[in-house]
Amino acid sequence: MQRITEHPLDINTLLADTENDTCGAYVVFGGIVRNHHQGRGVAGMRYTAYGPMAERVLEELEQETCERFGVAECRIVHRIGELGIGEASVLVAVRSAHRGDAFQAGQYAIDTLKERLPVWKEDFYTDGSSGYQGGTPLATSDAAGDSGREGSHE
Amino acid sequence: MQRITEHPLDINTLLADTENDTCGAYVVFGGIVRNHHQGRGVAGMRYTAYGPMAERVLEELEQETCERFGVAECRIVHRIGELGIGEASVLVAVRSAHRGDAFQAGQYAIDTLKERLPVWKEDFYTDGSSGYQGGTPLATSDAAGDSGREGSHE
Amino acid sequence: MLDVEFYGVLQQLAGTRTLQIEVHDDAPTVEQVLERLRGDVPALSDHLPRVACAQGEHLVRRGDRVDPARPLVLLPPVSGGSHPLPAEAC
Amino acid sequence: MLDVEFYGVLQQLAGTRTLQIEVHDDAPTVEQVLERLRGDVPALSDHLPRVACAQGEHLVRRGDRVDPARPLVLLPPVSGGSHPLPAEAC
Repeated sequence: MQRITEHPLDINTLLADTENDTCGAYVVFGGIVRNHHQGRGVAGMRYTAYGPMAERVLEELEQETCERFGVAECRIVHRIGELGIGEASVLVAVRSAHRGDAFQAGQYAIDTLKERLPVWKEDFYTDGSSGYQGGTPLATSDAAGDSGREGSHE
Repeated sequence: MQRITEHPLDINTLLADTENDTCGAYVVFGGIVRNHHQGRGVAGMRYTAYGPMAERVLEELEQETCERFGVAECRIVHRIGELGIGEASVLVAVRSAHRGDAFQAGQYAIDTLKERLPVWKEDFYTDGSSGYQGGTPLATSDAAGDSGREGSHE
Repeated sequence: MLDVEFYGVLQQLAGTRTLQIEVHDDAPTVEQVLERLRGDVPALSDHLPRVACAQGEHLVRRGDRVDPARPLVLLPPVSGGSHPLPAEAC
Repeated sequence: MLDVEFYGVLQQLAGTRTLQIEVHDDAPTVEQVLERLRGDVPALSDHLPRVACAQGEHLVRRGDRVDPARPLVLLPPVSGGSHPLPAEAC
């Protein structure tokens, strides 16, 4: 599976890709399109990515997560294009010998993804309007490391 | 799905059973039969449960997990009978508005299951021997709360 | 007579899933039943401190009275999930 | 000439995905290109402090020299995963 893909994300594929008989635990995180955001009804959304960098960022994050938490397997996929309510925008799968490591590693992977992955989301609201969401400045911007996120742009 | 079942556990069923459009995150934990235990090769295992109490314990743990962490959905299933390497013995699914809650709630559910659920595992080793595994004394035993687990019985 | 049911390693040690034991009191305490078992099935005695007891869906404490109409269920330390060692393991 | 590519909200603000800008230096710094953009596309200027830049697979810093043979890519704050607010949210 490509890490950045326009196709629906499949948890079974992710688990098959990470099968490992030495592992007693897996943790899968799924990020799902919700029907509301900051009090407004959401009808759907569109994700775009800067592809050349996004694939590399996810591959490196998988390796970093495995090394940092001593887990055997980590696989991350992120969807782009238009998504409806209830669809998965991101899946993270971690497999490890012990469950505590798997939970920590899974949380690290999704937390870090949100700081590093060049992906942007545009909300389509139920009132017909749309807007790019604010987010986290990447590491080389002047604002990198600022505590506040910027607001939505509409 | 019954919470205690002899049938293979299905992550898709668990996710379908917990679908909730208000949730932006899910975490699924899977406990998997490993091919080794304390340095010995494992060929498979058998789980048995005290059924009348086990169903109730899981149902209460789901409710407790939702209330304690403010998560919208929690569903736990545990398999009994004979399992081969790589098969899931337990699945925990949590869905919540925010990801941090989902990770914490999932870990709490599996940690607490291991202290409360009347289920026992018997290992079948690759050398032909077998043995019940040690475990955690339940709350009303004299030894409840002792820090050490007992060893394996073979 | 009272039915006693064994689970997990206790089945192996007792060599049976159930046992009928004679009780003289109408409603003995859990502790009294366990004391009686200690004599009847010596192989269990090392394990009894780590054993919890249940009737139906609920755990009963050592001092609780046993309802002789229902089985007293003996539950050794539990090991659900996946492999439990070391302490952190699943 | 240097190709500049916009992503996310920057596309909307610039009204285009790519822009060609004239550069007088053979290899200007990222900062110099952004300064030039600030003049050419005033709608972007409030956003530039939070913009990161890349060439190919890698981020480049403000003081780095730009390779004029490849596009300079402008990346606004990222919002992968699911909804990000409050800070803890996914």
